[in-house]
Amino acid sequence: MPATAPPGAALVQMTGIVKDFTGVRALDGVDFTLRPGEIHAVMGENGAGKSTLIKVLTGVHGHDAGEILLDGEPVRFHSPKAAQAAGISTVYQEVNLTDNLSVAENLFAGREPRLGPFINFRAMRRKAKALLDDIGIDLNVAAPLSSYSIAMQQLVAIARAVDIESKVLILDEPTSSLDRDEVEVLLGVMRRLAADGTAMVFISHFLDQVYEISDRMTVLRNGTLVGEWATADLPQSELIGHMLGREAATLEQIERAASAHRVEDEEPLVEARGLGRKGSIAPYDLTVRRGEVVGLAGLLGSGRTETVRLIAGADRADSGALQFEGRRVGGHNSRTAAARGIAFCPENRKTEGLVGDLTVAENMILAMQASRGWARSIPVARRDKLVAEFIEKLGIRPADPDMPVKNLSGGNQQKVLLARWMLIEPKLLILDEPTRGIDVGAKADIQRLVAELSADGLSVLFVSAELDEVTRLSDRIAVLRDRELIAVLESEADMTTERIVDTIVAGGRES
Amino acid sequence: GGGDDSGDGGGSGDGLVVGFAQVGAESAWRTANSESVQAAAEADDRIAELKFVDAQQDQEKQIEAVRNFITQQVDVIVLAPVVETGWTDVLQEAADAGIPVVLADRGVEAADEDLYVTRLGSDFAEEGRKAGAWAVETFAEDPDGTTRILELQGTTGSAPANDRKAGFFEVLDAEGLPYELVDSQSGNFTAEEGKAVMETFITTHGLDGIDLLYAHNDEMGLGAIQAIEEAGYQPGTDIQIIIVDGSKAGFQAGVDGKLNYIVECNPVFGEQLMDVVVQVANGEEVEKFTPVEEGVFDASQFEAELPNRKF
Amino acid sequence: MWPLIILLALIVVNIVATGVDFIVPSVNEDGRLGGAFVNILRRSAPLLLIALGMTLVIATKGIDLSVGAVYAIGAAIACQTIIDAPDQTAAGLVFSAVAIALVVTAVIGAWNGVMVAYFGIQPIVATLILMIAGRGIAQLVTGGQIPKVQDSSPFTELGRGAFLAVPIPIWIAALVLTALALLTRRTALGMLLESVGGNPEASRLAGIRSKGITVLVYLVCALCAGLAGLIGAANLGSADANNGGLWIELDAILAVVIGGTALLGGRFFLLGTAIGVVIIGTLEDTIINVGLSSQWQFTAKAIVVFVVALLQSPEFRAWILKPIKRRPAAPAPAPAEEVQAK
Amino acid sequence: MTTQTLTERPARSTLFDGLTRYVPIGATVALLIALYLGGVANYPNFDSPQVVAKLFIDNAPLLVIAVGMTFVILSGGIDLSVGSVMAFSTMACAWLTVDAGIPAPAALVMVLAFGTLWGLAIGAVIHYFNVQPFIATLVGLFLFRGLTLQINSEDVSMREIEFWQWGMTHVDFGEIRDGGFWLPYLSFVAFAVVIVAFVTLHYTRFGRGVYAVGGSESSALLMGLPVARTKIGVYAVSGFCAALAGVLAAFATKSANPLANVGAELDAIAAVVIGGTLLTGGAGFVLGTVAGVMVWGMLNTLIAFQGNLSSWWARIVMGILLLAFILLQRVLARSGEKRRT
Ligand SMILES: Nc1ncnc2c1ncn2[C@@H]1O[C@H](COP(=O)(O)OP(=O)(O)OP(=O)(O)O)[C@@H](O)[C@H]1O
Ligand SMILES: Nc1ncnc2c1ncn2[C@@H]1O[C@H](COP(=O)(O)OP(=O)(O)OP(=O)(O)O)[C@@H](O)[C@H]1O
Ligand SMILES: [Mg+2]
Ligand SMILES: [Mg+2]
Repeated sequence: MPATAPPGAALVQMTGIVKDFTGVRALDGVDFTLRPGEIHAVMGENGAGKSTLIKVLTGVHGHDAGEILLDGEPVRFHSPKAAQAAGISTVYQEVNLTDNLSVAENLFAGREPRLGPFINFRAMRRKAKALLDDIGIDLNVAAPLSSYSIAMQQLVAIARAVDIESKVLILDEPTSSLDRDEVEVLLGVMRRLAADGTAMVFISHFLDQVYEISDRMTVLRNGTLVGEWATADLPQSELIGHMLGREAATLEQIERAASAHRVEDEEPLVEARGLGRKGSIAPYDLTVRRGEVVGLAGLLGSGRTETVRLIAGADRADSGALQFEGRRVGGHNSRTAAARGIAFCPENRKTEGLVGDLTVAENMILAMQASRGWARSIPVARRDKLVAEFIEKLGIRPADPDMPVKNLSGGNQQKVLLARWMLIEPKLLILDEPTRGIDVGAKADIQRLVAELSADGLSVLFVSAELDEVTRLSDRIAVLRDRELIAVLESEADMTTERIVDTIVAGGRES
Repeated sequence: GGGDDSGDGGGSGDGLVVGFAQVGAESAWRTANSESVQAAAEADDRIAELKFVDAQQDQEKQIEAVRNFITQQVDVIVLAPVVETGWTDVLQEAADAGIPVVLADRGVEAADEDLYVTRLGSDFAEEGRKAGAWAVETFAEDPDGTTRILELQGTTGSAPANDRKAGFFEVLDAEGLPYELVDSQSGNFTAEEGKAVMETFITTHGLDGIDLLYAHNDEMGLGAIQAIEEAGYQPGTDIQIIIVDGSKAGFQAGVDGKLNYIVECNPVFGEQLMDVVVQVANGEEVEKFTPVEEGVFDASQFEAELPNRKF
Repeated sequence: MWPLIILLALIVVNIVATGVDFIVPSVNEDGRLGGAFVNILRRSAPLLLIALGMTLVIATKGIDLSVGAVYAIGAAIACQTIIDAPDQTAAGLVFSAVAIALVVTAVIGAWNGVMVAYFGIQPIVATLILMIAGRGIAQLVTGGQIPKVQDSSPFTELGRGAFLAVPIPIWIAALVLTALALLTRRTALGMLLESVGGNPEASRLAGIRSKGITVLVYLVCALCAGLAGLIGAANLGSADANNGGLWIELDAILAVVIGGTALLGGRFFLLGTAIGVVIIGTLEDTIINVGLSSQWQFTAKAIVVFVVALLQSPEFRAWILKPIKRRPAAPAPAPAEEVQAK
Repeated sequence: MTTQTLTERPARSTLFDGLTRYVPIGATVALLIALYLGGVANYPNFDSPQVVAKLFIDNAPLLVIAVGMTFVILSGGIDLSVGSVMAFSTMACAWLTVDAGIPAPAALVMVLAFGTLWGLAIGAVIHYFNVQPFIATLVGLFLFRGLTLQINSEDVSMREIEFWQWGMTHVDFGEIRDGGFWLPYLSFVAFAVVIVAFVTLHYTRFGRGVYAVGGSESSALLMGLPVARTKIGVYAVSGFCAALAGVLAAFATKSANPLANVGAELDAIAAVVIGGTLLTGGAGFVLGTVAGVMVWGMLNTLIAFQGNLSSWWARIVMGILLLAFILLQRVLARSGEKRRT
């Protein structure tokens, strides 16, 4: 382990950091101190500047003012490589790996075990296997990374960062698409590293995780520093108050809107019969009624994404049939699905969701425009009104419809994607991990929005790694395991986190 | 197994198999040349088959074509080299394989003389000289003293462009004609660029006071003529024009009085070539250089010659 | 903005070399506008047409190498049709010759588009096929000859004529530019194109007919190339299947990129492309005007392109300005290391 | 639940995972063999081993630039300057040895150094100034064609200089007249380039870095890979290869021609892409490029053996063969590749 500075002295000291992007001041005189051996959470709403702070520290962005000290020495890294060489290892917010290379190569890129000048692939695969075993995932390390889901890729990225021996480990929303079990493992690894003396920066919108693991927290709001507290001294409600700049009372748990109306009476909107796709998901039956919220639960890789993609027309089913509004659907694809009123908000916003170069407004109206055809462009006034309305409703910041969407913070990008699909006023809204990387306030807003929409008769099919969210919002829950739909939980009593976990375990035993 | 050599000469009993590595199809002249050779081979009983490969103006492709002929064991190889140098090895390979080589059109460097049997073609420098001689004669008593000349060169670096330029000015210098080369640019042997360059010449230098336009081929010359007409001048009258090649279109322009002198560069030598090929195949003595019959034509001859033009 | 500055600089160089006549249009006897700059515009019309089509293709992250060959095919078909007819001056004949040429080139474009969109072949390879075969097809049409249309045929008006004193090629190019600009900016087509180019998978999931759009774009590009071929052929009164539009694809791509459209797809700028085309056209004249020999053509082009490319790069400008702006000894971060979340 | 295996493992063979990326190159090779057999069945003397050997004689320079191009394309870039750099290098060889009288080995080293430096320079411009590779290297295309013409606008012979004889020295395998074949030294140089490139791309950090940068440049940067070095490096490799190809061309013809290799960059790109490398970067193999060059040469050989095609039919047939090839390759690759989600 690298030697650490004397206790109490700062390992990383950032003072008065200012970072301007064209038109936006992302950081405005922010101070940040990381002490040896501590786990330090950086908290804030979407767009508060957390990721930017990390990127300034690690040399991705240069800063316009301020000073960075590492071990008391002033530093200014010119590239992440330099930061890495100085002992700062980072997992950035979006999965930043190269998915054309194999898992093992991603884990060891730039530091491959070598024999003379040549890479020793055998040793690399062995070490990769061991490393992944260590954090409890079992992958084919020789397979291209692209064959794994975004969650898997996130785990690989974490494994890579953890394995790089460093005095500072930075994790920017590492858990956004992980299941609770993976999160547990990650937290375990973090504790172990902390015990070994590694200082860590942890960014997450999951408050319970933050409270479970962190020693101190720094709160940012709108690019400015709100303050720094020891975790133990700052109650959750106060933290939220600091983050949002308003009272936390609004954030009470949302009542299940489902109880307000009896969905059983409604006619089915979607009926999948024996729908399946070879090598991806076993044939399944699934019904979604009007106004109903159906959640999909399962472990990573259990086939939730595949299940909804078939209904959304993103993939072609090779068996079974789909009925929509009582009529059999033929020639199902993304375009016809959207025309019928099926909206699909995919899980990977970077590759499947947004068009980075287009503006916020353009990204929002994309689906709506697509369904109207190119010739009938949406009148500017109408478009501006709709866009403004959703920027307001979802709290997208900065509230600038003309900003390229790639310049938005992760959470705000997610909101743009949601807005795109809400805009077309669909009959069925399919959400795959809709709240990834979204801050507490906005998450509550979105959940409320889903509840409201379903009360108005919209059906929702959604996938989330957070079982709490699934149980809270759903009228029924479909449980998947091993690329098979094994159960549909209907009764109030069944819809608890424990029941779901039990079903998954039992489902495996029975089959 | 490569023991099957039955192809040897493609059945030498009923005629020769000839491989013809042509430069490309870059101009009407070249196409006329290819067609002439192909037609002559077709019509000739002594030739069983003509293997024709178009190298698209690329020496590497042409060398490859010659090697392919060697592998196919043709009886005679006809090569119209893209450039003069760089043929030693492949010609040596042909010699080693016992296949005689005849050059058509352009030549190769002198040091390789032993590696081919004969060359049949035009002498570009001579064409330049012919053009120069007419210029000297026509402008011997130019009223304003110096002859002001515009030149439209062929593709920069190509043998015809280099030689036609060199031959022309060689004569002008030798005869002591007082002249000024006002501008000289490449028109890449195409009408399109010839016209564009001429337009720019006109806007830059004007045409008043310019005596002569020397275009390295018809196409450029015809393009230039259009540019001159569009600028409101009379080609052939306001400015004297010499072109090299002598296609139908060129002669037609001459008949219309739009140009003054044509130096012929004759592509239609297929029959002449076949005779040479047969002689070579039979091991007869042939001259090292057989010139293609070519003439020069001035305004008085255009009308009469036009019907004889084959391309 | 930078391309515009370069263009102005080139114009200034020309004015210094040849006087203000360079830019001021003159009026010919027959009432047509002439003069150096008008000539440049007129000559640039075919390149502009092709570059406009290319802009759209590039916006979808594609590329079309076959435009030069399509140019030759368009020219060959029109000229051959006309000279095969008994009366070359008949307006109906010219009209149908043009129509045939345009239909054929449109079909070729659709073919390219289908190869790219439906067969999933990389655009550069898909269009390479026609780049190779296309000139062969054009030569086949003309039988290897260079068909020459009578000067009296109305066909030549397309290239040489004038309407309201302005040369017809300029009209056509301006019209197509306006039409495409309206089509892409007044309808949603432009945005959908940029979306397909920026992220094809996301576009598909958003319900965009990306395949149809791709085919359309290649079709338009080939149509533009065919039209360019017609203008070129009409200007000369002949069609050279082998050399017509040779390497024009490189100039077209160059113009597109000078105009600010990235080859990686996404945002496109039709007007920028137009400026890029005029820069290239002016450059060729500049070389002659400042009295450089033919050998200089390539070198001068290289230098100008290099300067444009550098000036367009914010990183380069920052680097050049750095010593002026800030003097402190502290090493500023190398600008290129900034990651714009791409 | 224990943390034994948190994730579910789909039933999917690991063997298959590893093999999918070899499908395009497998298809290329299979079709290449089919082309060859087609030639043997139709033309006399096509079965002569020299037909295959010839692919590596005439295409040795193309192979070398295509290998350099493979590096660049894998990294997500493109290098349009190779044809001109190659012609310039040949001309420089002639100029240095014939006109300036510099000893040929020294000239050779200078030319190779020049190619590498040019690559470094343009790579730096591309990386640090974020200039699009297409444009930056297009500058090279124009610049070196211009400079070549300025050195000499005519072709120059180097035959008088002993050194340039080396490249075409034969190595005979068996008796040529009955079933043997020969290869010149320069083919072996090309083979050596392929081997070095293969090892570099697959077994060194630089090589893997090329794939990583091609996969996602911003990710590679965030992973702390030496992106600058890699990006500049690939252009240096390509520049070196182009200069080397120029030297090989000097060996092959002992002459320099200012108009040589016009369009060679497109041939190289075509060969690389036919060999299964994606133009978008990150996926492909240098051995695929070898296959691509062989396909290119084989198509030309077939047309030459056919021998009765006029200029235009030759082009059209070339286009049709290429089309058939690419479509078949695509069909084979598609049926081999499992659609991922
Ligand atoms: N490259 C960029 N160009 C312009 N603006 C940017 C850029 N990157 C970030 N920003 C802006 O900087 C601000 C801070 O973004 P940052 O990514 O740091 O937020 P964050 O706190 O990480 O949010 P989240 O929780 O959503 O990830 C945002 O307003 C964002 O729009
Ligand atoms: N353990 C694993 N081994 C191999 N491949 C896996 C594994 N886990 C996931 N995958 C791959 O990841 C891809 C995504 O799986 P899928 O999207 O069905 O998971 P999911 O249930 O939606 O989970 P999530 O979206 O939360 O990751 C699948 O194509 C599958 O091949
Ligand atoms: Mg963030
Ligand atoms: Mg999923």
